[in-house]
Amino acid sequence: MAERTGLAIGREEREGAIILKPEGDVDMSCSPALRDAIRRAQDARPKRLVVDLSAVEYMDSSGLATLVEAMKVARGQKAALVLCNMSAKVRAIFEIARLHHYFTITGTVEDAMIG
Amino acid sequence: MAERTGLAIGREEREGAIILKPEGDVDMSCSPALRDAIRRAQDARPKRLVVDLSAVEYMDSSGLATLVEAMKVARGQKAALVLCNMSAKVRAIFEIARLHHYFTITGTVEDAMIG
Amino acid sequence: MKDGRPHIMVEMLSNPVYLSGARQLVSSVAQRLGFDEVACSQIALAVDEALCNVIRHGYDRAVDRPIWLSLWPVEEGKGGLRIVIEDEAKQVDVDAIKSRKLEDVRPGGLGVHIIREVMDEVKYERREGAGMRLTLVKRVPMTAGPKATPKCERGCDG
Amino acid sequence: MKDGRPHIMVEMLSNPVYLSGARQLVSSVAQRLGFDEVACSQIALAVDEALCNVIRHGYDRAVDRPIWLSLWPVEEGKGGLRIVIEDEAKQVDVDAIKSRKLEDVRPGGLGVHIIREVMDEVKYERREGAGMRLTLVKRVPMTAGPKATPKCERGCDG
Ligand SMILES: Nc1ncnc2c1ncn2[C@@H]1O[C@H](COP(=O)(O)OP(=O)(O)O)[C@@H](O)[C@H]1O
Ligand SMILES: Nc1ncnc2c1ncn2[C@@H]1O[C@H](COP(=O)(O)OP(=O)(O)O)[C@@H](O)[C@H]1O
Repeated sequence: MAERTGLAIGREEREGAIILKPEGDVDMSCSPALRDAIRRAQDARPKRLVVDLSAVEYMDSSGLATLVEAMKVARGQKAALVLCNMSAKVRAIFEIARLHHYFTITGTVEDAMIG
Repeated sequence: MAERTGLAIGREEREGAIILKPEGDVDMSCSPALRDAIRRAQDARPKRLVVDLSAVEYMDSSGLATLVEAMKVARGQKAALVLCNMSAKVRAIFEIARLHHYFTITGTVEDAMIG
Repeated sequence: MKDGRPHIMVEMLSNPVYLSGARQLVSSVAQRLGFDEVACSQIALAVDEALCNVIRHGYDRAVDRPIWLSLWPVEEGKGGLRIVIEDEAKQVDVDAIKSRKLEDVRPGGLGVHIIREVMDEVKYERREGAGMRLTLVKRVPMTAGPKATPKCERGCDG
Repeated sequence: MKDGRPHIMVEMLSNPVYLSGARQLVSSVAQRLGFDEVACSQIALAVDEALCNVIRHGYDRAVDRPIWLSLWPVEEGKGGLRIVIEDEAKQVDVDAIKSRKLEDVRPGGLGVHIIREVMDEVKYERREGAGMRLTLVKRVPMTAGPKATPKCERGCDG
């Protein structure tokens, strides 16, 4: 079947940090693409990984699971994982799952670089 | 069945003109609400009726039919009917229906007040 | 059907309230099959017009009759979407389902024109027994980006 | 079913590619039934989680099995939406479908919690013969705006 994965993932390096920017819905069909991208980023052992969620309008529990997994890896690496630019809808999903205190969540990418 | 009509219609009078601003999808289930509002506005015989489409993301042929009907009434009244603030998607629908030259279409409400 | 079971089949009441749901479904599926945003919204428009015609002309605006909307991905080329809309409304002469001249502008009479303008293939036919069937095909333009690898055939596990 | 024929019934393949279509359909229908934007997106999330669980746990990620998603408006009070999700996957002990403790954070194990958190009623049962059935109900909060007059029962003619 010809189809889009529905998720493009931008990548940028800045001051020793890697910034990933997924664009689209992070659901069961697309979270593997996000997980691949995060894994490749973490393999480079950056001291900071920022996931910019400004272009994510929807996330389900498979997206949350991907981020929880990434957080565990980051802690093992003693590296920072910071989420930023979350829409109100996506934030509501973190709250329903009681994960809004588990993650470091900042408003902007700039805050995420120091947060 | 409890349901929203899916179309709220704002109304404003300014310098002898009536400005209507439908908000939502103008499809078969909602175009009657737009038609009612336009009729009531035209009953007041304004010299100018402006339909601000900035909050309309979708329109089907029932919406087009409603506007064509309104244009015929306006011409009968020797009044101006001006459409403004059309999104690219809605404009594409007017083009498919070959109606983009039939109507007076302006960018902003301000232009519509003099156009 | 030609390609076996539809990937998605919707049985819906002929109530215009549900048109927006049908549009959103079709538009989302089209997006995942590789159509760009403008194409998705135009395919949804064509489906909307076809459903409106079934409600208006087929069922005389009765809101409690069934309409079936089936979707298949098209495999050839860059792929695409095949859509079949069926009803059990009155059967009409297929040649009577046609667009009017657009030059004399008047309210109405635009639905069939829009459907033909947007879709690559449009075929009306009578169903065996009762009702009409409309088959619509839209292909992803050859100028679109590369055919993406389907995520879930590589094994998805999110 | 209790309220007769569903207003919308979708038969879809168990392919995650079609989850977005199902979400958009449900969200649009919920909007037309009077739910606000946040509620619409949360109902769509609950349905998404339930469909993912059928695909993952019921069908072991097979992408070509059927799932049925049916929608009814709820008439009482300010109205609402009743959703039934059915499969012909393996039958499991209803008591085994439950959320884990959320305190020990780990990937996964959030779907059932999300569904219960979002919806007003959640009932799992075994279907006669094969598969499972999940019934979900969400009511429009009594604090919502006035119950709107259905456009199309007043006769629509757009
Ligand atoms: N599903 C249908 N069943 C029966 N007749 C149809 C159907 N769709 C279209 N038609 C016929 O084709 C004509 C043109 O349709 P259309 O271009 O949508 O304009 P309109 O619906 O405004 O008349 C209709 O007037 C009707 O006679
Ligand atoms: N549709 C289903 N069919 C069979 N088992 C299910 C279904 N939905 C949920 N379950 C069971 O309930 C458990 C909890 O599900 P959930 O909270 O979604 O977390 P997860 O899917 O990540 O395990 C699953 O591990 C599974 O055992």
